[in-house]
Amino acid sequence: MKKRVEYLTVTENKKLTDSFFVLKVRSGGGLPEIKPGQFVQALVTDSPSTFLRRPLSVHDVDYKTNTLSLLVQIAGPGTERLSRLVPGETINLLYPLGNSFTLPVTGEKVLLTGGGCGMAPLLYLGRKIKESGVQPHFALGFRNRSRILSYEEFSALGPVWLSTEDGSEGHRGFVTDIPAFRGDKWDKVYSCGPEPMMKAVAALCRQREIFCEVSLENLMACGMGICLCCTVPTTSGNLSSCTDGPVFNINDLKWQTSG
Amino acid sequence: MKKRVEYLTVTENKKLTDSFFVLKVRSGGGLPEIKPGQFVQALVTDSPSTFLRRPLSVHDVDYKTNTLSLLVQIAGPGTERLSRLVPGETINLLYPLGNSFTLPVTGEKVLLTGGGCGMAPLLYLGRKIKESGVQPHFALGFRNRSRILSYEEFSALGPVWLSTEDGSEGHRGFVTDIPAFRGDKWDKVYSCGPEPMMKAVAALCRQREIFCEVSLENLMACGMGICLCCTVPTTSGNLSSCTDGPVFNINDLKWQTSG
Amino acid sequence: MADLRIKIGSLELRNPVMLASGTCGYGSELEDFMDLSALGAIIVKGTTLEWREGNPYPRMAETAAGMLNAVGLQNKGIDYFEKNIYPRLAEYDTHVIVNVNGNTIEEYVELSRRLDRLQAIPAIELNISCPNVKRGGMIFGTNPSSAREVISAVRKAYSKTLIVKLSPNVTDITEFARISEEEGAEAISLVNTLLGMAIDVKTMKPKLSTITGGLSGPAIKPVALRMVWQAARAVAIPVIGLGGIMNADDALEFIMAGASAVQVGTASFIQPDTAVRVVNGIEKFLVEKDFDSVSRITGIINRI
Amino acid sequence: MADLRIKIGSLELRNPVMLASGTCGYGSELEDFMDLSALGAIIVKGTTLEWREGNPYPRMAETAAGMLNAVGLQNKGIDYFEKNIYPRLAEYDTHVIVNVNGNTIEEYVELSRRLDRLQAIPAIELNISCPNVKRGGMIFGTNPSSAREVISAVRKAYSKTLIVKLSPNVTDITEFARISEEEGAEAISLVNTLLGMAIDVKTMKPKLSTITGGLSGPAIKPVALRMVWQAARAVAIPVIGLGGIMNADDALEFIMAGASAVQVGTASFIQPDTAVRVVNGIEKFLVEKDFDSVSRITGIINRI
Ligand SMILES: Cc1cc2nc3c(=O)[nH]c(=O)nc-3n(C[C@H](O)[C@H](O)[C@H](O)COP(=O)(O)OP(=O)(O)OC[C@H]3O[C@@H](n4cnc5c(N)ncnc54)[C@H](O)[C@@H]3O)c2cc1C
Ligand SMILES: Cc1cc2nc3c(=O)[nH]c(=O)nc-3n(C[C@H](O)[C@H](O)[C@H](O)COP(=O)(O)OP(=O)(O)OC[C@H]3O[C@@H](n4cnc5c(N)ncnc54)[C@H](O)[C@@H]3O)c2cc1C
Ligand SMILES: Cc1cc2nc3c(=O)[nH]c(=O)nc-3n(C[C@H](O)[C@H](O)[C@H](O)COP(=O)(O)O)c2cc1C
Ligand SMILES: Cc1cc2nc3c(=O)[nH]c(=O)nc-3n(C[C@H](O)[C@H](O)[C@H](O)COP(=O)(O)O)c2cc1C
Ligand code: FES
Ligand code: FES
Repeated sequence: MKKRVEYLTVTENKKLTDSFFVLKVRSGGGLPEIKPGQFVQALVTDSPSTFLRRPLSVHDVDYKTNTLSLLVQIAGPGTERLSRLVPGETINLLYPLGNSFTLPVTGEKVLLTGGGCGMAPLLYLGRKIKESGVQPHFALGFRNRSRILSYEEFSALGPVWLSTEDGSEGHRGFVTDIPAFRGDKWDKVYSCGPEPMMKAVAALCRQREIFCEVSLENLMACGMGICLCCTVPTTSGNLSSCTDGPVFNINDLKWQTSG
Repeated sequence: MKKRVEYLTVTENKKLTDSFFVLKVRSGGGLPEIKPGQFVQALVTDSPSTFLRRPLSVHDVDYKTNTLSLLVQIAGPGTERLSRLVPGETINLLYPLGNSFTLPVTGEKVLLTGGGCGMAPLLYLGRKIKESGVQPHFALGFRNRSRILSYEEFSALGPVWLSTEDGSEGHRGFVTDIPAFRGDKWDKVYSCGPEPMMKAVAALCRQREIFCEVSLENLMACGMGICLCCTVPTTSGNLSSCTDGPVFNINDLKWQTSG
Repeated sequence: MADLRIKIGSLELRNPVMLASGTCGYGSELEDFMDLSALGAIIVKGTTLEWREGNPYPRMAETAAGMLNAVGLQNKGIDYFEKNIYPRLAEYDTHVIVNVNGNTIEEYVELSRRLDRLQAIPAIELNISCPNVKRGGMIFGTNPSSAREVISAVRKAYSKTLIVKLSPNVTDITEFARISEEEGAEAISLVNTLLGMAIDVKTMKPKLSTITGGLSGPAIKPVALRMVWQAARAVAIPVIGLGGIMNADDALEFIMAGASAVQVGTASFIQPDTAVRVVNGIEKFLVEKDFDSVSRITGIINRI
Repeated sequence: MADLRIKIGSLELRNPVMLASGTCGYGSELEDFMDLSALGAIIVKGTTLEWREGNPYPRMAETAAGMLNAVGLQNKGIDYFEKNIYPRLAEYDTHVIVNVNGNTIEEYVELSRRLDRLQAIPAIELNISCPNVKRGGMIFGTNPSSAREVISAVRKAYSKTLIVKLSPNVTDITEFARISEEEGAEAISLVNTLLGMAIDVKTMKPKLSTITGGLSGPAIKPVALRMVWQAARAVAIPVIGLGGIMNADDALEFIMAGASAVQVGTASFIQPDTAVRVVNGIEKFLVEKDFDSVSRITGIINRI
C-alpha cells in the first residue's frame, strides 16, 4: 500500500483517564487499506519541543466514515499536545506504516493480550480477526481498576479477561497470570504492551510452542526505513522495526539488551 | 517599577484587518503602574520556531479591569501564534519594560504621529497626555483606506489627521505631508512607526527645532538590559534600546546605518 | 523559468538539490512521496566493503530542533550492494552517488575501485566524517594528514567525480577544504553531523548505546552555514552545503553563503518530500527575484 | 535536604548554579525576579581594560532553538568598573566572578592584576573563547600554544581562583582542558558559543553586522554536553558546564556527564529566574533520588 502524507480532520478527542485519550480523525480523500498492526507517524505542530513525528498504532478503522482511531497515552510534550486537539483541527499523518499481524485461519483459537497503550493495535486486530470468521479472545492487564480502558469496545468483539496488579478488578497479577491464558490451548497469541509484559508472554508461548507475535515500540525517527534508528536484533541480523516490523514473531527476536 | 513575569488571561482577541489584531489580557493580581511607551516581552508557547520572547508595546491600559491591550501586526510565526489566542487562554508576559515618553506640560501643543503597528504606543500615550490636561493631536499614516486602524479609539482622545499613500482617505502622501503637521507650531512631537517614517518626522522636527521623541523597535533578545543586543548608537555611545529606550530624543540618536 | 542546472566537476545536475546519505535509504523508500527524477542527485546510504550490523539500540535521541543518531553505517556491504541494489538504482532517472566508508585507507581505496566500475554511479562521496564508528570515519576527517592521505589514495583509485564529505568537528574547516581541493576532489560536501550527546536524567544513563552520536537538524544550521561560507571562500571547487535544511529558504541561505548545491537530510524523516519542495521553492525565488539561474546567487552575500 | 555545596579550587559555592557571563549584566538587572543570594555565583559581563562600544547593530538573530549574538564585549572598561560598578557588587551575598578579556596577553595580564586587587572578587573567568572580536578571544582559545601562553601568564599575575572558559570551536576539547589544568587553572568552564551564521533570504545579506556570531541556547546543548563529558574525563580539576541549560533536567545532564557546576546563560533572557529554578530542581531531584549531596551524581554516567 502506498504511503502518504495527509492532513486529517479531528472528529473527536475523548479523554478516557487522566493520561489516556482516543483521537478520531477523518480522511477527506478516503482512507487507504490499513492492516492491523500498522501505525501512523503524527506530526505535532505548535509544540516547541517536538521535532520528529510521533509513532502511534492504528487503534481502529471505520471505512464507512473514513475515520481512524488512535489510543494515546500522554508520555511527554508530543502526546500532551495531541491531547489538546479539538474537533475541526487537523493533524498531519504519514501512514500507513509497518507490516501487520498474521491473521489466524478458520478454526484457530486466538488470544490478544496487552496492557496500557499497548492495547492500541489489539482492537483493530480483534475486529479484523472477527471479520475473518475467527473468535478473538482478549486478556488485558492494568495497574488497577481505575486504569481500565475501552472495556466495552473489546468485549463487543469477544470474551475479555482482565487482570489488575492490585486485584481491584479481574484477576490479581499480570496478564500471564490469567487462568485462561495459562489453562487453555491457544493456536495464536498476539501481544502488545510494556516490554516486560511482552517478554513474559513470549516466554510462556515459547515454552508451550504457541505461535506468538508481538508489536514492538522502538524509538523511531522516520518510520519509513530510511534512518535505521529503530533497529531490532533478529536471528537474521539487525532489522528495522518500522518496516520489517513493528510486528515480529517471537522466534525471530533477540530481545535487545540495552535501553 | 519592579518588573515581573506573569501569566495574564486573554479576555479578547479582535481581528482588525488581515494582518492586525488587538489582544486584551487581564492581570489576575492587578496591574503594576505602566508608563506610556513601555513594552512587554511576550512568551510564545506552542510555537516550534519561536525561541525568544516577542517585544510588544503597551497599546492601552485599563486599570479598572486590570487589562492591557496590545496592537499587533502579524509579522512571522510568533505574532501569528498570538493571533490565534482565544479568550480564556493565558499568555506569559515579562513587563513593564523600558523607559517612557516625556509627558508635555500644561499649555503645550502636542502631536502624536505614527503608522502601522507603530501606532501601538500612541493610544496609551494620548490617553495619559489627555489625563494630564493637555490636548493630544494625532497624525496617522496608512497605505490605503482599508489599512486604517483604530480610528475611533484615537479620535475619542483628540483630533486625528489621516494620510494614505494612495489618497484613498485623508491626505495623500505620508504623515509628514499632512498640512497641520507642517503648518502648525508644535511644542512636542512623538513618533513611532516604520523607520523611514520616523526619520522623516525627525528631520522635520530637527529642522524646526521641535522637541521630538521616537520609539525604536530594535531587535531584542532579553528586553531587560542583560544581552546588549538591542544597541542604539547615541551621542553618548551605544545604549540599550530596551532599558535606555525604546523612547529616545531625536537629538541623542545617531540613526543606525546597518540593518 | 530559471536555469537550475549546476555542475560538480564534470557531472551536470538538473538542479542543485540532493538527498543526503543515510537519510534517504536507497531512494526507493521515498518514491511514494516524490518523483526522484525531480532531484539533482541522491546520495545513497553509507556503504562499506563488508556487511555491517551497525551499533546497538538505542541509536536515536531527539534534541531541541534536532536529533542525535548513532546508526554506525549499518549496510550490507559492497558485494550485496552490487548484486541486489545496484541494478535497481541503475534504472533511476537521476544521478545516484554512493557514500564511501572504511576503517582503513585500503578499505576506502578498494571500495572506491569497486564503485568506479559501476557505470550508473557517476560519483562517490568520500565520507571522512562519520562520528559513529570506532575506526575510520571522523578520525580521518579531523586530522589533516590522514585526510590528505585518504583523499589522495582514493583519488588515484577513482576516475569519476569525487566529492569529499567534511566533518564540522574541527577547529578550521578551511584547512580540510583546501586539502580536499589540493588532492583532487571535484567538490566538497559539508557538514556531516556534529558530535553530541544526551543523557536520560531518569535512568542517569546516556540516551545512545554509543554515548555520543551525530547531531543533525535545524539546530546545527547556523554552524553548518558558517562553515559552508568559510569553505566556499577558501576553495574554487564547488561546495555542497547541508545541515538542518528544512525548506527552500534554508537551502537559499546555503546557496547565498556560497554553496553550489545543497543536500536535504533529517528533514526527509519529517516531511518525506522536502527535497522536491526545496527545488520548487528555489525556482520560485529565482523567478520572483528575476535571477535567470541559480548560479547567480551562489555566494551572493559576499558581493552585496 | 541535600548538600548542594561545591568547591572550585579554594572557592566554596553554596550551590553549583551560576549565571553565565554576558547574559546577566551585573546581576542587578535580574534582582526583580530572584534573590541573587540563592545562587552559587554570578559571572558578570565580559570586561576589558579599555571602554568598548562593541559591534554595530544588528547583533542578534534568532535561530532554531537558539540565537546568534555578536555583541563584541561592549563594556565600559576596568576603570569604570572599579569605580562605579564594583562597589555595588561588593554588597552582593553571592560570589561575583569577572569574565576577563583582552586583545593581547599583556591586556589579559594587566586586567587580571587589576582584578586581583579587588577584594570582593574571589575569582576570574578567563575568556579565551569569545567569537565576536577581531583580535584576542577565540583566537587564543582555538590555538593550543596561544592558549597555554595566556593561561600561564595570567596564572602568574592572578593569585585567586582562576577559571578558564573554553571555546567549543575546536577539534579536540580535551587538549585545551589539559593545557588549562597544566598551566594552573583551578577550573574550566565550557562551552562558550559555537561560531555560527544566518542569512536574511529577503535582503540576501547576513543577519549580523559581523556576518558570523556566537550560537547559544538549547540547540547547542548536545555538543556542549559531549564536550563537558570529554573534558571531565581528561582533567582532575572541576568542570563547569554550560550551553543551552533551560531547566533543572538540562543542568542535571551536565552534572551527570561530569560537571561540578553549571551556568545558566541564554535561558535568563526568556525566563529571568531560570537559575534559581535550576537550583530548586536539582535539590528536588537529589532528595527524591535519595542522594545526600550533588557531588554524588557528578559524572555518574561513567559509573553506572
Ligand atoms: C510503532 C509504535 C507504535 C506506538 N503506538 C502507540 C500508541 O498507539 N499509543 C501510544 O500512546 N503510544 C504509542 N507509541 C509510543 C509513542 O510513540 C510515544 O509515547 C510517543 O512518541 C512519546 O512522545 P512524547 O512527545 O509525548 O513524549 P517524549 O518526551 O518523546 O517521550 C516520553 C517518554 O516516552 C519514551 N518514548 C518516546 N518515544 C517513544 C517510542 N517511540 N516508543 C516508546 N517510548 C517512547 C521516551 O523515551 C520518554 O521516556 C508507539 C510507538 C511505536 C514505535
Ligand atoms: C520595543 C518594541 C515594541 C514593539 N511593539 C510592537 C507592537 O506594539 N506591535 C507589533 O505588532 N509589533 C511590535 N514590535 C515588533 C515585534 O516585536 C515584531 O514584529 C515581532 O517580534 C515579530 O515576531 P514574529 O515571530 O511574528 O516574526 P519574526 O519571524 O521574528 O520576524 C518577522 C520579521 O519581523 C522582523 N522583526 C522581528 N523582531 C523584530 C523586532 N523586535 N523589531 C522589529 N522587527 C522585528 C524580522 O526581522 C523579520 O523580518 C515591537 C518591537 C520592539 C522592539
Ligand atoms: C540517521 C542518520 C544517518 C546518517 N548516515 C550517514 C551516512 O551513512 N553517511 C554520511 O556521510 N552521512 C550520514 N548522515 C549525515 C547526513 O548525511 C547529514 O550530513 C547530516 O545529517 C546533516 O544534515 P541534516 O541536518 O540535513 O540532516 C546521517 C545522518 C542521520 C541523521
Ligand atoms: C548575548 C550574549 C553575550 C555573551 N557574552 C559573553 C561574554 O561577555 N563573555 C563570555 O565568556 N561569554 C559570553 N557569552 C556566552 C555565554 O556566557 C555562554 O557561554 C553561551 O551563551 C552558552 O550558554 P547558553 O547556551 O546557556 O547561553 C555570551 C552569550 C550571549 C548569548
Ligand atoms: S524509524 Fe527510521 S528506519 Fe525505522
Ligand atoms: S534586548 Fe537585551 S539588552 Fe536590550
